[in-house]
Amino acid sequence: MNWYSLIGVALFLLLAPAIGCLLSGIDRKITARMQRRVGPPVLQPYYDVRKLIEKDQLAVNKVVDYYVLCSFLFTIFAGCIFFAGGDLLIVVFTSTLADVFLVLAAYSCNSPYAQVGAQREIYQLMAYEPMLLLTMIGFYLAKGSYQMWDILTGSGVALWPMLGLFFGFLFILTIKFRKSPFDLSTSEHAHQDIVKGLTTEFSGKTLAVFEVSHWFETVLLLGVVFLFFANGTLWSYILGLIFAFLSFFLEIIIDNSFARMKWQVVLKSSWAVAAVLGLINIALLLWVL
Amino acid sequence: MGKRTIVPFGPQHPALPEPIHLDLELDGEKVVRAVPSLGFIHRGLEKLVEKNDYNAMNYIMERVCGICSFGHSWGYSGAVEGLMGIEVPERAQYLRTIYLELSRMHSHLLWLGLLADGMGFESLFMNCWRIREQILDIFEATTGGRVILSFTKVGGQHRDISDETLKKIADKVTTLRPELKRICDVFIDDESVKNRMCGVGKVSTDEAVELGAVGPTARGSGVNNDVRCTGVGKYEELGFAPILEKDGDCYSRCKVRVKEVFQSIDIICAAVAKIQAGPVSVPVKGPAPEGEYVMRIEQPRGDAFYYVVGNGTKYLDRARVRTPTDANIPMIVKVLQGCDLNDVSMIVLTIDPCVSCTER
Amino acid sequence: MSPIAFLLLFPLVIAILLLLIRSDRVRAPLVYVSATAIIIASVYTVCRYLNDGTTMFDFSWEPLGTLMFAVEVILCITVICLGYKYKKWAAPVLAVIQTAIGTWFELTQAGGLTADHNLYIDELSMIMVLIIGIIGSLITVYAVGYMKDFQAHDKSKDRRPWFFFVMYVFLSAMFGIVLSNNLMWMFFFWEITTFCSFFLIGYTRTDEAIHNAFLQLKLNIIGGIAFIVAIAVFVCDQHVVEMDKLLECGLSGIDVVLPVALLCLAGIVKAAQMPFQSWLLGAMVAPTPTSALLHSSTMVKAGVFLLLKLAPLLGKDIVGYAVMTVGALTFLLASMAAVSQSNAKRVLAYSTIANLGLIVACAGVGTYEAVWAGILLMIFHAITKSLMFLSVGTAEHHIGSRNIEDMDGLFERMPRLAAIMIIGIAGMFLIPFGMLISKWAALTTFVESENLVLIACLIFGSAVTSFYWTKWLGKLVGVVAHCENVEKTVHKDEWAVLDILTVLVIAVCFGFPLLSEYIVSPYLIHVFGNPPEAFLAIFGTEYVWILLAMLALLIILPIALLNKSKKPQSSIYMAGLNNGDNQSYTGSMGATVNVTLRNWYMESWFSNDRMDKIGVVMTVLVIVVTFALVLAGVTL
Amino acid sequence: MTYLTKSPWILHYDGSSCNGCDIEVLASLTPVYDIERFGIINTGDPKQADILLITGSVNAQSISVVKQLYDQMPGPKVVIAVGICACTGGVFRHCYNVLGGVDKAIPVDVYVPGCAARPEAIIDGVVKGLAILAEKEKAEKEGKGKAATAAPPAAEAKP
Amino acid sequence: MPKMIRNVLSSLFKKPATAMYPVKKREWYAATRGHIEIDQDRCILCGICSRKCPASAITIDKTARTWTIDRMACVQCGYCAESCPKQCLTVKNEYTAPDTVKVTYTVTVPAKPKVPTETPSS
Ligand code: SF4
Ligand code: SF4
Ligand code: SF4
Ligand code: SF4
Ligand code: SF4
Ligand code: SF4
Repeated sequence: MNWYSLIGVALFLLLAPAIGCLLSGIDRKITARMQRRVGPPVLQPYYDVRKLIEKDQLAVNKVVDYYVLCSFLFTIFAGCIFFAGGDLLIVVFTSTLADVFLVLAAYSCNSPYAQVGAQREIYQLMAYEPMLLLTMIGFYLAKGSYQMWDILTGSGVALWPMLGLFFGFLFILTIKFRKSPFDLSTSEHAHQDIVKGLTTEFSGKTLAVFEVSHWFETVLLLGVVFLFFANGTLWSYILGLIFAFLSFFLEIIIDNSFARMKWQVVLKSSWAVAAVLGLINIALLLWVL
Repeated sequence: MGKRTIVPFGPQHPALPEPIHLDLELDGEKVVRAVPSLGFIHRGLEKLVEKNDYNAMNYIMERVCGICSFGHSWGYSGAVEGLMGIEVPERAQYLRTIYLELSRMHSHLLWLGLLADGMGFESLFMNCWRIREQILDIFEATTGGRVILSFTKVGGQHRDISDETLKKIADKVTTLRPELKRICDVFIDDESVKNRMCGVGKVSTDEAVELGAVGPTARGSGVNNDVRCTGVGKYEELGFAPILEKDGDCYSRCKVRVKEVFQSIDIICAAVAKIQAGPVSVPVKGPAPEGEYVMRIEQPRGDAFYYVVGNGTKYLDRARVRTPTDANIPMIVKVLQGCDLNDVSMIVLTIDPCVSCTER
Repeated sequence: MSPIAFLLLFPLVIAILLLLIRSDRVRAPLVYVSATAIIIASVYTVCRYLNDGTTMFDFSWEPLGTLMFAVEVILCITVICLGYKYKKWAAPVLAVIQTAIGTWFELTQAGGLTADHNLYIDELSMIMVLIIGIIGSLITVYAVGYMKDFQAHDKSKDRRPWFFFVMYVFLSAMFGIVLSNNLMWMFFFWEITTFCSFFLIGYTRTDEAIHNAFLQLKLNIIGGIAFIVAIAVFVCDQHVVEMDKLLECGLSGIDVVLPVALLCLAGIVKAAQMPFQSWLLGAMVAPTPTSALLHSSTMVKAGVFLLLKLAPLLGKDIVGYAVMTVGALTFLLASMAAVSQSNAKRVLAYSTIANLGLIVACAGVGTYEAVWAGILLMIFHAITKSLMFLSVGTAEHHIGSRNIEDMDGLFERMPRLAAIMIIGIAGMFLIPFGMLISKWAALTTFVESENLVLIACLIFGSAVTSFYWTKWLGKLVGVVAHCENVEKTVHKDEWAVLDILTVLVIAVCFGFPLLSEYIVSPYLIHVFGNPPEAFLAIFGTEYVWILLAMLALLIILPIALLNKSKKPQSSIYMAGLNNGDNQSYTGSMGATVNVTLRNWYMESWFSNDRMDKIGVVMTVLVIVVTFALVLAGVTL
Repeated sequence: MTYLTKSPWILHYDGSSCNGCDIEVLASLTPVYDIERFGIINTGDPKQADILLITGSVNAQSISVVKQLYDQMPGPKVVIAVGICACTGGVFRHCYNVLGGVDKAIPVDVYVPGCAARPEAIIDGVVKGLAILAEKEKAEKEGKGKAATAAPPAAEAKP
Repeated sequence: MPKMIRNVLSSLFKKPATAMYPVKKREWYAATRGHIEIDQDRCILCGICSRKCPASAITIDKTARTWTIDRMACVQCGYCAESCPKQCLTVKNEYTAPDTVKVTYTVTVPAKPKVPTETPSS
């Protein structure tokens, strides 16, 4: 616990929902414009969440809320570890835990569509986790530490030695952001063969919590993108911020340019990416660079 | 491991625009069995012939379905005209042909949009429907309705469309061409779209014949059963040749429709060029004679079949429709077996069961 | 000396008593008392020797060698008779070969050979003593109630005395393995465990059970042959027969490399690594306490114990690479195979194989950090897996199935058991729990060791692991209305054992720094010298965070569970057709259709046959190549 | 201040319509009409919807479905009957199989006439529905305290 | 290269196609079928419109001399206008506004002094 950890955590807790919400609003606005529509106001996600909180609570059982809440807390927790400059592997494990809680929430409903959504969610978890871990290992090999703080302030830009991992990470970012072509388990926009998937039975506050934890997660993931550029200088931070935003923009473009893939493709492609881009890059880091 | 996931699919389901229900039996994500169930939109409108004279019945037959609305009124009016031995003026025939093709364009664009939506491709959906709006605009400007046109009546058309307007319509659809092409390229060439459709829901030519498929669904499997070849309307004068694809998968069914959109533009332009001045309707008087008559037209989704029985009064005895979906349902049931859950909406959409007319 | 002798002999005495007792009413208290005694004795033993580091015992008694030899011959003859009875020939033939080699060795080579120290105890064996003593005994307690139900279901002759006899002999033999310094002794106990599991697996005497029992015997005797040949080679060359001397030799020269390679092979067989994994899967036919015993605290643990013991000799050499590759491949492929299983015990079996693979890989890497991770994995695995097995056993007796798909709504039907299982599963792969921490340690050490194959196997394997555990977890948490509670009839002793193990799962998470500090680290420092800086950096500070995560979980959990808020309950979404009971809907033709939900098993991808086949081919290749290289005298 | 009016999510159900009104409902989501401007999302999941847009005259087989979807929506909620069929049954009102109007199955808050109801009318209808939503929210807030945890809010029928 | 990207990116910089209803009022086409209007001065309360209407939207009360249209039942087909012998019905291009109640529209047909009523041929 250093001073910077406390500041990082405080900033994350205060700013992440705001940034996440804004990003999500910008996403919807840009998406609308890409479809030649005017689209909702930028603050729409905020209105949505406020509305959801106002709604009556219609839960299918007593435990759903609890699981969603746990998922929410652990998502934040993962973010806090990250922005406190903590260990990247723990960040990954904690966010896996958060994801598992979400899946349990869906399972606990015992509802057909939620269940299929939950199945697909763990399927996605299986698809993206290797790449996520490889990225973190890459940071260690490139910058000599698993600690976010060391990577942030350490010299040398991680992007170059980790170029393959960077692209691999962008690839799974699509899954993490629940964007087409990989929005298998839920569906944010276009209609889904499994209704709302994972979130079918969530309503009111439960859904609000889910949305907000998605904001936190977005910020956390963009934080990882940022890390690829950081080398301790101010310029690198500015560049990192720009690229984090650009990568978010890229995800929006991808979202609008692809059909939703079948689950087989999701697993095959993300494992292939992890195996090819990820492992080769790790091999280079291990033995060449 | 005897247990299988059994999921109710519909009647309320975001991937289904209309209420149809399927008991889906899944093994993992594989569909083992799909048992359809209908009746959520059955209204029983054929019975309304007892209450409405054959002219009023036309307005009801238009509402067999709002998508193929124009075709239904043509089919029904055509059948009554046949029963009564009325010769419809040439110009009306051309107008009917033009409007049926416009309907086909709007219907196919609607369909392409839904297909895109079904595979989670929201931006493509939006684009299809944006273009479709321009055709609905033509409808509204010329007939007063966007989906229910009330344009055809027994004996011809309610109103004439001036040659100028027709020219404008032809120009309009021609200018849509490049925009359409850009959208349709995505359906034909995009990898992610192909990935969802190629090889999915395959039906061979023989199977399609055996299961009695009609319309683009059958043509996607290489079966030529386009009613437009049988002398209805003015298609023969316009040199119509049906579009066939042989692979029989979702992709070829999609391709058939994509090509038909362009073909419709050609037909409209050719018809506008050929149409002659003249009356658009003949006066219709008196009761419908005893007897029966069958009329077939090619709706956007295939062969629709109109059957009327007259009894010597202004009220018909019977007015029946057999619609394309009726004929295509056996194929859905067959093809769904063994597919993936995420293919269900693809298959259902490309075979395109619209239940509204099926259940009437 | 005395506590050691007590551990070795007391279970044996109890075993004989249990064989003689037929009455339930005597057996139960006897088991409770002796189990408690063994637990106390193991804890006492550890406390007694903890500060002394390695303690050697010069325990020798001439006739003992002969006695052991005689027992081996008797067992061999028994196998021949049984083989004749059931027309199974492979195992008897192998047994004869093994005994022949043993006899030849005993008669010609071992003659003047005496060991300076026959028994010893060091921190590693203390850990094993704790695992065997505590978990093994708890399983025997659990077996009392369980076997009562089992017998009630199974109408055949009551052979429970025999069952408990074998169980206790097993415990004794396990203590023998971990405490013997004399390789010949160790081999003897090694063989006893093989035969004990042979009898336990074949307990029900169904065709399947017999087949699997012989399969187990066949494969493990192959390991046994490797073991005895290893001893023979080593003794012929070095003229010593002690483990500590072997460890001192270092890997130089074929005469040491070959025995070590052979011992590793024996370890791999016992640890059910690919290509020998099939025996462990076959062992599933046995009553659940047997499975729990074989999987968690005994048998397979003997295999990994041997490998961890040999770890200092492994590392960056051919044998080391072979061991880590076999372990890593086993981890990956067994995890994948687990995906396609819906039988809870088979999932557990594959997961056991996978986790042992990880331990084996750690042993193969053979560095301070790797062995640290391996030992912790072993501890966590023993506790968590026994908990899982036993709870599956209880579930099976009350819901009538061991299929995961039938565990729908267990949360309502058997809430207490479901909670226990949830903790057990979470313990297998989620963050604040031990398995994940040691997996994490394994990952960092694999990265340190710059071995890409290991990294790849671990990363993909653990992704798959999350998949199959989560879907099981999902089955458990489903809340289905209108379920009857069926857990009223669970025996008290079953609950007691399950509760203790659950507490242990959680306790070791908190207690693991202590374990590491007082038992594991001293051993490692003693074997490897001081730990590397980087290692301390990772597992020093960050631990605080994990603890916090745990605390958060543990605090929120009860609060939320107690929060019985009266929210309006809504029916679940069934496309508008829910019949109102949340279980059925009005389907086609107006029929009432029950919704059933089933997980994905992805058989077309991860079918266990396919994974087994791939695994066998690859690992056989690795092993064959390794031996070829070792025999050719190649070194790295 | 209620946010309900800023983010009304709709559930569309075709209760035995002729498709005409349904495609107009869908059309109002598309670029030319773009009702997402009002924060509207077409969810397809009753649990997440605030407005039930229902078309068609509701036939015998649909009644239970309509009722169930309505019940599964958390309050405050608004029902908008889109199209003549949904209002009164239209040309189908004399058919043997139809109810003739959604209000015979569940309480309707706004009637959107038109056969087919055009997208402009649907937008107008939704805007009207928003005002009602705000009223209901207010009424519920005032009524809170005594009946906040009462039985499922199924009966919000207006007189 | 995914085919949609160009489209998506170019759309981003194009003007949205949105018509901005209701901020911008919409001009109706002359042909648009919106609602039915009656010229009650010409109506003779013959009831043909009522009988022909496929939706039974028109009711006529001869004693009270009222002509009523149920706006929420009329499907704007125009058949009444077509069949009215006095051509007193017209289809206007504005649609009936959505409402919270089912609106009906009633007119009282002024009595026509001395003119012998033309009985409708049946
Ligand atoms: S085939 Fe046609 S006529 Fe015969 S029963 Fe069926 S619907 Fe009626
Ligand atoms: S096929 Fe039938 S339901 Fe489908 S659009 Fe045509 S008429 Fe309507
Ligand atoms: S008419 Fe057709 S849709 Fe209607 S019930 Fe009969 S078979 Fe089914
Ligand atoms: S109101 Fe008209 S367009 Fe709408 S569903 Fe009814 S008949 Fe069809
Ligand atoms: S327009 Fe059609 S529905 Fe309306 S009143 Fe006239 S006849 Fe009836
Ligand atoms: S048909 Fe014309 S004249 Fe007769 S009642 Fe109707 S509006 Fe009046």
